[in-house]
Amino acid sequence: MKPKESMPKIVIYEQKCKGCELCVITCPKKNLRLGQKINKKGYHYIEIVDLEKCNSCGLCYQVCPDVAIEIWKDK
Amino acid sequence: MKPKESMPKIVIYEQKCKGCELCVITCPKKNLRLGQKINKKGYHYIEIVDLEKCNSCGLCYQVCPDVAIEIWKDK
Amino acid sequence: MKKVYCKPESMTDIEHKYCPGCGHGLVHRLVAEVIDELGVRERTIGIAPVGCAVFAYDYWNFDVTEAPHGRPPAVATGIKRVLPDRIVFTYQGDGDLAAIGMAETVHAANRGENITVIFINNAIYGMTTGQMAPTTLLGMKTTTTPFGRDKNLAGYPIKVCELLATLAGTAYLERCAVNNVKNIINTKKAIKKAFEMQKENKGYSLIEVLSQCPPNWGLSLKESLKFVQEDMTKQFPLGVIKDIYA
Amino acid sequence: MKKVYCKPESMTDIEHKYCPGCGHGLVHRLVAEVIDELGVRERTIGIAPVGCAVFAYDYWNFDVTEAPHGRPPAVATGIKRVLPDRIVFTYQGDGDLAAIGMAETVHAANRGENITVIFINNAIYGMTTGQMAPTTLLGMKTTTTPFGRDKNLAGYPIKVCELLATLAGTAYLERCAVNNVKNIINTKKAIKKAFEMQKENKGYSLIEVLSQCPPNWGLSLKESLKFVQEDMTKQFPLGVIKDIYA
Amino acid sequence: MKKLMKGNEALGEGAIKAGCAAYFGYPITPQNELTEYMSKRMLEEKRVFLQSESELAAINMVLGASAAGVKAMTSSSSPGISLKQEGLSYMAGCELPALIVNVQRGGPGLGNIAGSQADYFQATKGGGHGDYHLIVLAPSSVQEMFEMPAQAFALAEKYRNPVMILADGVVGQILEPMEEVKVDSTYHGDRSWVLDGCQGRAPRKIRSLLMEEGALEEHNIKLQKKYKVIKEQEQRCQKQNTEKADIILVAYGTSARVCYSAMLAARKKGLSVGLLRPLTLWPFPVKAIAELTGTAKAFLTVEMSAGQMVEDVKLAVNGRKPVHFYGRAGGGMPTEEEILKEIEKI
Amino acid sequence: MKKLMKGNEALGEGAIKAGCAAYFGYPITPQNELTEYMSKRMLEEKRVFLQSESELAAINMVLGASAAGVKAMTSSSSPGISLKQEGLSYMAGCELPALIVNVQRGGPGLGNIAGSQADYFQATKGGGHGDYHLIVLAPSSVQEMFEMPAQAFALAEKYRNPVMILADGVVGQILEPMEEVKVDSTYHGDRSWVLDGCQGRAPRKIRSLLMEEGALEEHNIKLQKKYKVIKEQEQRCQKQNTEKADIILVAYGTSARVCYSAMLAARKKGLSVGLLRPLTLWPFPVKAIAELTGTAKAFLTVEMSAGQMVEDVKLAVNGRKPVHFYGRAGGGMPTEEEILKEIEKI
Amino acid sequence: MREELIVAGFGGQGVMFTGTLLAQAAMLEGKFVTFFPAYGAEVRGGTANASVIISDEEIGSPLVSAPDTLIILNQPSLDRFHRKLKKEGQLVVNSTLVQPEALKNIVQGVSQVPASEIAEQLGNIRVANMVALGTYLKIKPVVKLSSVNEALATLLTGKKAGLQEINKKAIKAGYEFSK
Amino acid sequence: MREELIVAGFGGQGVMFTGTLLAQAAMLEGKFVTFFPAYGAEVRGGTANASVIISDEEIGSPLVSAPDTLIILNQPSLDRFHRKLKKEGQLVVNSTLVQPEALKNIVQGVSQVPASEIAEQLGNIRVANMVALGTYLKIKPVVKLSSVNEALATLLTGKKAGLQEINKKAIKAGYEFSK
Ligand SMILES: Cc1ncc(C[n+]2csc(CCOP(=O)(O)OP(=O)(O)O)c2C)c(N)n1
Ligand SMILES: Cc1ncc(C[n+]2csc(CCOP(=O)(O)OP(=O)(O)O)c2C)c(N)n1
Ligand code: SF4
Ligand code: SF4
Ligand code: SF4
Ligand code: SF4
Ligand code: SF4
Ligand code: SF4
Ligand SMILES: [Mg+2]
Ligand SMILES: [Mg+2]
Repeated sequence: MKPKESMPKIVIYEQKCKGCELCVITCPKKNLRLGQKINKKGYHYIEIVDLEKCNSCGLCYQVCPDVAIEIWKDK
Repeated sequence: MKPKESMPKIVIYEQKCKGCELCVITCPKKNLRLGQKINKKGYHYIEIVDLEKCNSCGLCYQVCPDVAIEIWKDK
Repeated sequence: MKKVYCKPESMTDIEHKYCPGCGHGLVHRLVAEVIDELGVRERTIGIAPVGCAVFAYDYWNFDVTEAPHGRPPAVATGIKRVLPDRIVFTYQGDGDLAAIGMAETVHAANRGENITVIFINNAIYGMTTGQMAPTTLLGMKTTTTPFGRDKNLAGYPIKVCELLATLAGTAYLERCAVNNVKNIINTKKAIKKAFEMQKENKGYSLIEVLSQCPPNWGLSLKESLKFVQEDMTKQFPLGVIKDIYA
Repeated sequence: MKKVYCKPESMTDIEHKYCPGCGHGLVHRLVAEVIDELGVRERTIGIAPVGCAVFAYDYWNFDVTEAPHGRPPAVATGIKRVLPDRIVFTYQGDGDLAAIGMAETVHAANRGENITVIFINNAIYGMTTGQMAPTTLLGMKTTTTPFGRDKNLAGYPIKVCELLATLAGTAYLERCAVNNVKNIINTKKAIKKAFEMQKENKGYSLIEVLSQCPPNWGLSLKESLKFVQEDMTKQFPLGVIKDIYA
Repeated sequence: MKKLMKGNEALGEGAIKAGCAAYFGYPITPQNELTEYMSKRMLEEKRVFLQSESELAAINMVLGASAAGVKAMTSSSSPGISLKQEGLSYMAGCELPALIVNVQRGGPGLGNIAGSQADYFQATKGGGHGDYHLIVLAPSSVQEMFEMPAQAFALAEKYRNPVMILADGVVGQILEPMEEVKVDSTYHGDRSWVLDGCQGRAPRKIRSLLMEEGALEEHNIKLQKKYKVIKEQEQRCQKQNTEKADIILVAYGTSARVCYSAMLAARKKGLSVGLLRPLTLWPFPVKAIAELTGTAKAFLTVEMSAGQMVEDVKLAVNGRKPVHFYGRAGGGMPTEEEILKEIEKI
Repeated sequence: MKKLMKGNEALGEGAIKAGCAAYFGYPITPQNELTEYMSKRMLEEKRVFLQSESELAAINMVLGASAAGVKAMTSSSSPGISLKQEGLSYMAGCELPALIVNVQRGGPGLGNIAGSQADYFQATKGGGHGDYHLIVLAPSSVQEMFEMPAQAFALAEKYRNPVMILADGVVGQILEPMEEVKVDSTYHGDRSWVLDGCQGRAPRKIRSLLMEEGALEEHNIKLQKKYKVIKEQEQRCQKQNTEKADIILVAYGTSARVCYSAMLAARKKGLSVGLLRPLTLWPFPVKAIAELTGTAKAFLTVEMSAGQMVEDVKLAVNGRKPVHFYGRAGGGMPTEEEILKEIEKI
Repeated sequence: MREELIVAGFGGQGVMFTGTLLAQAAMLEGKFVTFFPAYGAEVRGGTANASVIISDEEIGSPLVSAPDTLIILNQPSLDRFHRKLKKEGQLVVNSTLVQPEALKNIVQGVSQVPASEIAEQLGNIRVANMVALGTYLKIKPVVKLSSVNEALATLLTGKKAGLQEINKKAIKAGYEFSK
Repeated sequence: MREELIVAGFGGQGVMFTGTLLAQAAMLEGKFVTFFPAYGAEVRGGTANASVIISDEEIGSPLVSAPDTLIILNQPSLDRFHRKLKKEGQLVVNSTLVQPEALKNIVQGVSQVPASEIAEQLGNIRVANMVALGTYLKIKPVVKLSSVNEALATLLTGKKAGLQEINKKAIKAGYEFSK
């Protein structure tokens, strides 16, 4: 999943996510939620609500125990 | 060794004494000293200098690591 | 575009076997970030415990050895003494560090071994599925305290940092938590400081991390975070317990 | 005429194998006197260590068991838990209690076992003829620190009472010495208080006794007494370290 | 009435019914259910349960409780049992009765948590130091997990010797129907050595240190005499179809269960196969095996190990007949088919 | 030039000359002189000496130092060696080379401090858990105490396996003239597993936990293959007058010295007696013994124990000739006269 | 009669309970039975599985290496176990959590039941295991439904007694689904 | 030539040094020799003793059970060891610390030397052991006096070098006492 250019971006590694929702609780923009789909491990994984709204603050990354999130930012 | 009646008395168990001189250092009357004779264990053991002078204070008993001293007193 | 937050180089791509929300994964990442930031990945040797973190060698991208249950401090001592210029750290759970490994913990600390100890206090035996740990709170139900931990039968939760603070060999002891962003960021700072101190030959440091174990606490993750915040920190107050350079 | 000071009933007639002036003999007698005075000889069970005092069972006139090196606290726990109305105590050297037995010491203390621990700190391994103990002072020469104890290699002398004071399970901790009459009398008081507390179910107590070991210190007895007075008490200050009932 | 029970829990209940007064243990898979079961049931019974800080502490708590004269036990799995070796040597030296349970897992080192039989040497030859023996019992079903603690305590007390139940992860984890038969809970043997305070008697001491010249040797001679009596009187095994069988399978515990199936399958194929299952691993059923060297043409020892008990089988057979071995180490388990193949090879 | 040296100290000097870079140990009689010697000499040599808090700590420090790629060692005596069993099983599982010295004393339990050979089973069969082996060497003179550490390190590194020198209190305490011959101090074998930081290479891990299905079994198969190679290539023993001798004495260490005298005395009396002294206890010199079953009429195993090695002798002889035993346990030592009497009985 | 089966799924899907229930029911019918969990206690994540053997004769090894039946509750379990199934063996899959393509190459008797879906409809997704069990028992009546219900009463007591009904319903639903 | 001897006395009387010195001297003469201390390290008090064997041939067991010679420095050692002496064996006793009556029943070759007394006269009671050694070497010249002196130079070095002289003197005194 290659993020679009010049926009605050977040990459979610679906197979690593365990749906613990720590990021969901933490996102200051309330911009993450648990999705409907299940990954190979059997977990519902998270998805971003509105990519535009994400400001790349990285708090979701900070709290993710499974390094399932990557944050990109304009240079 | 049966102590004489109605006198402050001290009994020294020669075979138990190791001649460490803790009692010698401690006696407030300076009334104990290391003797010439050697016991079965190979130690010079202590002897009383002057039985009369002993006041049965028991300090020698208190410091003896080998329970080699017994103190008697008038009732 | 540039990656600002991503898997540190000191982590592999292997997926953690931890439960959702488990603090182990978090602390693994923090350690890896610190090692990256200090640029010591290629001279770091980690010691994994016996506990849920036993597979840590799969997750970290540097040399790691196993140690028998409770013996990481001794193994670390063996390594550090023969390779004093390497960065050596142990990563241990509360059972490993404070129960079976108490003697090795106290003595490595007292010798002032120039190592870093990362101590995950989750108040439970995670790996063996939920028995009492030395740090289990009073009244807490575990699979071996079915009626709640009773101080008359099982004693008190041990405050490891406070215990080790009495030893002349310890340089830096801090207690942190990973139940929210603020605490996570703090934990990282503490870990970084500990590794920096080792780099500078400043002696023994231990970072205690209060860490959630939802399945074995019988709580949801949210309840667990709250449990850390409200109950655990009451028994185990956060903060620097000792810093001889402060 | 009446015997006012004599071998207590709790001692046998067997001659000690200790060196002249050794503190072990003194403390043996004090323990015996206390047990006599409390009238508990017939319900006392002692645990002898591995150390110079390993033959303590020969010298005491009540039930005594051996324990593997360092494990008296565990053995005491086993006995006390099944016979809670007996008086159970361990008698341990610094190697036994603070080196190999550190984990058992800390955990019995933390559980608040209702036992009494008599801890002979002579800063040396007496029985094995003079190796470094956890309590050996810095700079002290022993057979395994031929150049003097170096904190960088062998760490610091451990203050056991201070370490255990941090544990919620400990009730009474006092450090004494047997290098002169005054200290001997004080030691007896402390031992008596500890046993009384056990009788009253008041929990864990430990009496640390600084004790001379002339041959392994390479000093005369007189020099040894002075060494206790001047050097040891500096590192290990005498007095009550903790008393939750005070 | 039958009850579905897990091996580990059946052992716990069996120990309780046998009068176990004190349990000390430290968690380790695959025996955790036993520690956990005791943590609840012993308190319900107002007996002593204590989760110790380590296996070292546990065995020495058992030493203390046993010295105080009660039925005491501990349990662990392989690495934890290794840590108990010093304590076991002391207990054997001090002649203290107690029950030690090893629910073996795969080794060496941390290994895995599958069932295994690779601690046979440790259990039977003495993993600790010095000339001593544990009495070693080997259960192969949940029913035996329930019944063996009573046997173990009885033997321990009769001979003043620690007894080990050498189970494995499979028999510890399995659930099977079992019957709560009545078991013996009396204290066997004399108690003239128990430390419980010297009221009305001379003080006693328990020790294994014997420094006087010749004293330790004398003590060892005494111990060896005891071991000889045990060897003569307590060899136990179960024999199935061994009379006149050409091939005798020798296996204990879980591998004996697989051998049982393999034996039935072989006999269906017309092969003359019997099964000898040692119930006591020490004393090893030497007599029963020696007897069979007359009629049997060969022996096949099957173990969940790289080959340990096979040495005892060879010593018992003493070259009179070939002794074969089939085993799988590291938590592997021989299958019926593999054993059948080995039988056919002979 | 010859030098009068104590066995324990000769071993220390031998280890230093063999390149030992780190020593970790805890005091215990009768090996204290070794720890004490190292506390001085290792510092003089600017190498690592550490008095550990316990034997458990010592063996795990050795594990660490060995993982870091240096020649590391520890020493203890019987009870202390029992405490190292878990660590030894881990080291064997992780395939870590190191030298472990056991200067055996009388057991079981605290026993006494006389020389003994009652830890043979523990050393050779595996006192720890799981299917593993230590390589075990048995010195019988001060000269060998000096030379064996180099051999031990070489074997340890070649096979990536812990090696034990199984000495006893007598050979540890004796003073004898010895020669400081030159010994090998190079590091043998590959080092592709050493943990010293992953600079310029992929990270490495050292572990014995193998949870993936079949992984531990595979690892065990690999270990067993290694053990097979060792068994084939490293059996060592010394034979004296064994060709055509009617009676073969089998003994190691100190008891072999007594047997040597007894053999001479017997031969003076016209008895046809030879002596086979195993230098490796594991691998046991099975081949050499098996070969002698052709010419010998009987074997007599002599041990300072209640009979342990005799089992291996029996397994090697496999019933072809009678195997007798004479031993004294608990620190007792067979005398020349006693052995002579046993020889004459045969 | 001899039936060897493996139940497998995610931890939390009630694999162990399914096996135990079956074993309990078999015992109530006086059969020989063994239940053996793959106790992955020291590993988080992955799949849970258990072996059950029901027989009229004494049972040797309790491990099932070539099952007569596989009850599969999720995709990874299918991947892991389907090759072990005996020829002519029976496969019961929770089709809600298994991709249809995964079943393509499996020619043996496959019985698909959308167990999670049905369970959800019944109001508790956690009884998907019982739905699958019901389906299995219809195809292979190794024990009677009444015994299973009786077993439920033994296993679900105290606080859990309230769950008996939903479990029974789920078993019935699975049973009836398979026609 | 083969000589087996035991030296025994209180701890502190230099028993170990005596044995080691003899062993060192024997080695210097190219003989086979073993020295074996009864290392009572873990017991305080009691007596110390050591076995020395000197031989022209390889030595098997280093333990001496029936000594050719006993060098006895105090009473308890005499009580403990005298019965072990070989028939025709040689006994050298420090008569200062042994009661004469104790020697009455010993019919074998007894050589009494007031070793402690002589040592005290020489100015150091601690060299009584050397006096006894001198006496022994006169009776049984198992090694040359010159070798013993050479051995002394090897063993007493550094801070202890100053003690060589008094030791030599003591040996000589003992040697000359025995005429
Ligand atoms: C000698 C030994 N004893 C016991 C065990 C079993 N065991 C494995 S991990 C563990 C405790 C784990 O608890 P903790 O250290 O708190 O780590 P967590 O899993 O909670 O992170 C135990 C007792 C073992 N592997 N080895
Ligand atoms: C497991 C074990 N390790 C080591 C020893 C050897 N050992 C006997 S006593 C002792 C230490 C004695 O020192 P301490 O406990 O201080 O007692 P002290 O003799 O000074 O009174 C040691 C290391 C042993 N017997 N067992
Ligand atoms: S980067 Fe910040 S805003 Fe964007 S999803 Fe993560 S927490 Fe929310
Ligand atoms: S914190 Fe990580 S694992 Fe948890 S839900 Fe968010 S992305 Fe998934
Ligand atoms: S009782 Fe007092 S006065 Fe008498 S000898 Fe003893 S110390 Fe001296
Ligand atoms: S204190 Fe006791 S042992 Fe010491 S000299 Fe006095 S009486 Fe003798
Ligand atoms: S059991 Fe607890 S510690 Fe272990 S992985 Fe799960 S949450 Fe983490
Ligand atoms: S060595 Fe020290 S502790 Fe031991 S008896 Fe002698 S003086 Fe006492
Ligand atoms: Mg934990
Ligand atoms: Mg000490």
